[in-house]
Amino acid sequence: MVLDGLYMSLIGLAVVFMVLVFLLITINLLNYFDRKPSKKIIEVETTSTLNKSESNIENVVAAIALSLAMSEKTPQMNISNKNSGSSNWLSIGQQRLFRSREV
Amino acid sequence: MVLDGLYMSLIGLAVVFMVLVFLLITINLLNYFDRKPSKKIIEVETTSTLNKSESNIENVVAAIALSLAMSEKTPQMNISNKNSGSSNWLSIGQQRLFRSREV
Amino acid sequence: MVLDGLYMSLIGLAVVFMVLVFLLITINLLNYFDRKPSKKIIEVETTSTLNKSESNIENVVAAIALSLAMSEKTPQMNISNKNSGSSNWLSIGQQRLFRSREV
Amino acid sequence: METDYINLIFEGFIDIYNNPRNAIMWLIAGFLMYFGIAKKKEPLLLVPISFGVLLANLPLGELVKPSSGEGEPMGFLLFFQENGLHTDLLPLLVFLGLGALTDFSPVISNPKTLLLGAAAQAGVFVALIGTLLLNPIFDFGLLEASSVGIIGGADGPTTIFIASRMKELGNSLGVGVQDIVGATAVAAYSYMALVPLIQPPIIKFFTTKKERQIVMPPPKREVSKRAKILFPIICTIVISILVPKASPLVGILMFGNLMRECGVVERLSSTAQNELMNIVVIILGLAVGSTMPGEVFLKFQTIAIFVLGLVAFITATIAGILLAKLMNLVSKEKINPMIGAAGVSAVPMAARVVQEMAQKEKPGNMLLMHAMGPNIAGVIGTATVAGVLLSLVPGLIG
Amino acid sequence: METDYINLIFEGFIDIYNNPRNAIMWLIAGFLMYFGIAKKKEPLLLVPISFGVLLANLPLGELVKPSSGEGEPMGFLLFFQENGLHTDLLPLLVFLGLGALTDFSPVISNPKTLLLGAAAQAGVFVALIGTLLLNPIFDFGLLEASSVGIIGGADGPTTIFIASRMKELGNSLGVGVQDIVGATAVAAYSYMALVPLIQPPIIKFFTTKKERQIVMPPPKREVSKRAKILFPIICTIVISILVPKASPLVGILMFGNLMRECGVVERLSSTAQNELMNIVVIILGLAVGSTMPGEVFLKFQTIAIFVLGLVAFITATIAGILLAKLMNLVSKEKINPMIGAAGVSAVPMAARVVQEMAQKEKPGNMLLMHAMGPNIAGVIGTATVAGVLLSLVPGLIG
Amino acid sequence: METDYINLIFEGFIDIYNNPRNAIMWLIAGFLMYFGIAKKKEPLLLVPISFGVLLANLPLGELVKPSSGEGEPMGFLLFFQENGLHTDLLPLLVFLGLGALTDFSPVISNPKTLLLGAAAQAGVFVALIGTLLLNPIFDFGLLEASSVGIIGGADGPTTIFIASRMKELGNSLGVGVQDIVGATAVAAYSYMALVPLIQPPIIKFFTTKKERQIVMPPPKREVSKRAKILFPIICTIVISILVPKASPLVGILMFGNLMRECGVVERLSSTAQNELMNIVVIILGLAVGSTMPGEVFLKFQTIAIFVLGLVAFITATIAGILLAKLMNLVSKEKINPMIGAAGVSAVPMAARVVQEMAQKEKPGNMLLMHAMGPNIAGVIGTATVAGVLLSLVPGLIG
Ligand code: NA
Ligand code: NA
Ligand code: NA
Repeated sequence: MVLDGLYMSLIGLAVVFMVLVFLLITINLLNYFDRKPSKKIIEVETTSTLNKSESNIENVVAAIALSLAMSEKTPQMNISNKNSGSSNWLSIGQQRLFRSREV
Repeated sequence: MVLDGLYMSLIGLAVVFMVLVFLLITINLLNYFDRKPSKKIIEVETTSTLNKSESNIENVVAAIALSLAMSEKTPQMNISNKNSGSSNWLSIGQQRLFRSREV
Repeated sequence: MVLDGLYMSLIGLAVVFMVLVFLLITINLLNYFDRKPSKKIIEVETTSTLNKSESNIENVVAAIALSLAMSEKTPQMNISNKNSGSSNWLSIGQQRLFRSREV
Repeated sequence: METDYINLIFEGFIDIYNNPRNAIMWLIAGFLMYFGIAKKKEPLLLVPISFGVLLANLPLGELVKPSSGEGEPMGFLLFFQENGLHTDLLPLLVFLGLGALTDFSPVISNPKTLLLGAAAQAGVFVALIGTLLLNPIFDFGLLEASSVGIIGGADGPTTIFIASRMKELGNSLGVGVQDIVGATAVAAYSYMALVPLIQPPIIKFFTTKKERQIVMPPPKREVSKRAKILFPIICTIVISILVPKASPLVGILMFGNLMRECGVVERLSSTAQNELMNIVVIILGLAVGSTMPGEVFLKFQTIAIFVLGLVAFITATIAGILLAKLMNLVSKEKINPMIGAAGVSAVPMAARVVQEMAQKEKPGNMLLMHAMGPNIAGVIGTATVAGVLLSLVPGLIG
Repeated sequence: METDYINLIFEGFIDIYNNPRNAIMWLIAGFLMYFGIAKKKEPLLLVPISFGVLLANLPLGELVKPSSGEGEPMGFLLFFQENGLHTDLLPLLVFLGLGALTDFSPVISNPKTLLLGAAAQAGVFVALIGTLLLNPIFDFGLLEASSVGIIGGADGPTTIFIASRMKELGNSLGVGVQDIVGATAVAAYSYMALVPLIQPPIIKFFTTKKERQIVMPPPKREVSKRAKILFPIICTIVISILVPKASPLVGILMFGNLMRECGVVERLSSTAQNELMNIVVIILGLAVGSTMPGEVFLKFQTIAIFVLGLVAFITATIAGILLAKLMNLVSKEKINPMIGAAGVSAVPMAARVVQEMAQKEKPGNMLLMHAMGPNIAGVIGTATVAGVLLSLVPGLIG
Repeated sequence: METDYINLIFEGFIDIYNNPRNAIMWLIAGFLMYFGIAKKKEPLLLVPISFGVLLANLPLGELVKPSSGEGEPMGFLLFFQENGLHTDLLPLLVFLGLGALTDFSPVISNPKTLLLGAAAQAGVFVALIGTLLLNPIFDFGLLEASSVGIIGGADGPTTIFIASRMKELGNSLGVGVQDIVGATAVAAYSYMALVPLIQPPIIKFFTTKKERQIVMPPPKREVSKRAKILFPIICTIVISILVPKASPLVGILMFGNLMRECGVVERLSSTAQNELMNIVVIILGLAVGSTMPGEVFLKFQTIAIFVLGLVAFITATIAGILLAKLMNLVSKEKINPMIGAAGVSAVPMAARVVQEMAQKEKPGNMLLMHAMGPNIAGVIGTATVAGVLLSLVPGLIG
């Protein structure tokens, strides 16, 4: 049984090193490609700069006005921050907030 | 089987319209009686004085500014109301606060 | 069956009183030893400086006023302490914060 | 086939026609909602319970029906009955949150008040005996009597816990037992909400004006953090040795309290008090409400349960007051006998009632913290009584 | 023995070699992640779903395999499939949160819009019939057709609810049924996210510029708190009488809404909207994603489902618009027919689309609140349709 | 009958008399509480675990006893053992939260540190072999050895996960296996808490002062959001291909991390880190604690487990340091060998220890972020080792 343990230990350590070396290589590749960023996913970064471009629409002020005035006193303000992203269902409650964004 | 589908569709749409027409009638009744409010549940409304100005659509822009300003700073204000109502058990922890209210 | 009930009631009340009398004695012992505090757990007390005034039962009214005022404004102060204690695992995410504390 | 479609449209109406009691239950659900929402009485429990009543009485009872063989799982609310109530999970998780919400220092700083919490348990046993006396009329046995009696404990989760256990016990032993979980729970929460109406006249009747004006000075000494930490541990051990069957209720309550007081697991304590509590209360309320389909609730027995529950509350109040007066006879440090009434539990309502009466009788007499002692002791007392019932009843009906 | 060790190192590669479809699913998972994360489309559901897809397709499928006899419990995700999806728990708990998040006042203040929400259900049935027509090619029966049709309801949890039920129904009756829970859910959420691309051209095609410029004045009267409280109760009762099988969906949705509106259980409502919702969404997303191992998802049928789902969305949009135009023929109070398109649900995306188009056609024309009416009515309509399907299908396939 | 009543009052005392080991466990529970509360060591786990120990050892064991036939459900804590521990649910949900709490950028910006995390796994295997060597004395087999070895991973949930699996494996195969889930978990958490005492002398012994003064410059480049998003996905796939049995642990950990990093599901990530985590930790702690009734825990084997666990921690530390020194021999970019010690995991305690020692040796040498690399890599390494154990052990004992 101790022999089993020795075998296991040998194989186990070998596998762990193999896995982490593979991971090391993959991360290095990842970092390598990350330094010359492709155009593909770059928008992830640009869009996530506080969602600046989110509100692309003229005349938003009036719309927000209407909606906010009606809703802001209700106790669900925190939802406005919690619902990052643009989920339909989960933002159902924000219907009045009408945060203008590129829908 | 396609025939089954046609039957189902016919009946299905009919039932959906029937249900929503019923609901329409009920809501109209509800609204009708709501305009001449009985004394019975009136206190519900009076207790919710905070929400009174909720839909005062004049002066909206100012309202937004105010509310936004407030909401951004204290996004979790609603928690303060968490213990609304007068439950015995759940307010047990507040025993020291002894908020004097109509027991 | 009513006899069963009477028996149960007699025994039941007796047991309840016995239990609570035992508890009374234990608490009195606890309080007795608490008045001459050993050095052992004293550090617990010093760390909880925030709660110091908590049970200063003189001046209760003032205390209530104060605590109410504070509790209404910042009802979630406790969240800031959410990571109290020094758990490895659960504070893993704070690694960058590196709050220098006595490790 | 066309009959199917006609059935489809009318099956709801036919079901109502066949089970008119279900429609009556809608009115009862509506009344409970009104009580909870417009009157703001125990809304956190009564709103979910009342909606659970409504859902359990909708045509065909989709939300409470057992799994059909045809790929339909059991009803949403039945699922929570079976996996939340019958397993004791939900009441015990509420106890966890209550422990984390409760400050036991009034008991620790003035342990004498424990006795007042014990006295109030007389209400449980008076109602228990009363229920047994009504056996010839309502066919109540020891199981039902225990469930009804515990209403006098004025403690919602304990009532639900005991009533569920008694029902299960009867079912498993093949002893006939009525399903009164919902009725006892609603009675308990209703009377807890009505404590400000029920107690003052009783208190006035059993005390003199002079007694009600007795001033109690603030406790001499504050409770140390160490005592607060040791209390839940000691309490768990002492009660569990004397009444082992009480250990789930007491142990979980005290674990919640330890999390609160130990000061190093603030995030666990906060979750137990808030999010976990809220989730459990929503589900528990719906599940309890759903135990009341019309044919179960609309019986003369239910009226008897409500009457007996009121008797239990009244007796508990009286017992607490009388013991307080008795203690005044033997002790030189006088206590205001009104605080005995707070021993019924109904935390913190009963203590507030006492405080307000004290203020009226003698402005400036702060009894709140003194009344919290028996008030919280009543919770411990009722959990102990629950353990006693669980110990004795199986042997007596077996 | 040494073979064992070699096996250990290569079993993953061998499994991929034997099941190359699983590796293709990684790409699909990656695409869904890109759609959810980089494009921010329905991220709250698509991120968990896509990772669930990935986890279900890892070599040996550890997370979705049944309990071996050898002390291994069932896979983590299979556990949630069996105890969360098949029991309906997760979709219904999402409905609870949605009810607490939804403000029904647009419907209450302008109940006529309910009809537009009904019209949009035509999409469900068109897709249902379309699916049946494709039976010879794809072997779709009534069970699959119902699941595909409900995509047109544009309502994620209802789609998951119905697709699960239909699968269970087929399995329990021994009727052959394809496992399309994952495909329909992904189709529903994808098209909901794509509503801003799908609807505008259809709206333009079926309306004249003049119609699109119709101005609708703000509603005359605000909705009282009382009406908001009574609405969920009445809605539950009315729909449950007419379509009892819809009562779980409607009842739980409306209970959530009552908690929101009643104003006395704020802490329960907040937890239902936030923490409970989040927990449920994480688990639901993973569980739904994990129903899509490669051999289940990578079929021609899946393409057909996506095509039919798109047909359903388009037809629903058209039906809403056409009914709005019809109503304009008979009513003197003109409505902007664009708001009919919002009847597909996809709350609140579809209503926003209408608002933006209205702003472009005639700046200052605020249609948002008017569009929210059919938008929310579409949710109620789809829940009703779900009830109808649950009532009729078992009889037809039995 | 009267005997019954006497029994009632004395059954607790009698039970203690018959099972005195239970009362000894109260002292152990008290010691763990003291360690957690007064000493603030790992309180989030040790407070629930210690109270679980107490509850499991109360007279008659109400909270851990199986369902009697008489309407009593199974004990509250046994319920969570069976439905939370044996199903792997609780440890995996903790992993979900940990993933959402962990920032992997130290590993991404300096992937070389992964090797140090691998080296520290030597501790696992040294303890494993050590346990097997003690077989003649303590009757430990391969199952126990795996559970004991994994303590060296310095990772609580992984330890609980593996120990549960090994116990179940033995039970299902009819191989004798000791119940050491509780002992290994307590050992793991205890030593994690004691890392600041255990590691410094070892580090000093195996490094020269000059080595400890090696300055490491801050990483040259910050990690992009894209890399942080891709890392958990890639990591899941790579590890799952190579060690499929590790996929539950790694997959769920990385899903939590994806939620954290993707930036579009903030509300899900927050709930996974906080409320869900807290709920799971409360229940997991109680459940783990309750696996330790006196007759299970109070054995000589338990002492051996604690000794072997300490050996594992020490060996892991040494292995990390030695590999770091070896890397310095072959690489021109020197690393401070102290950061090798952080490879044991015990996140972030071990990294902090290194930082503090570095500050003492050479004020201004900021090693924290460098030490976080091996620290987090150790988590990945231990999860991989867990997968290896799950792959090999069944074949070897079958
Ligand atoms: Na009580
Ligand atoms: Na819809
Ligand atoms: Na490790």
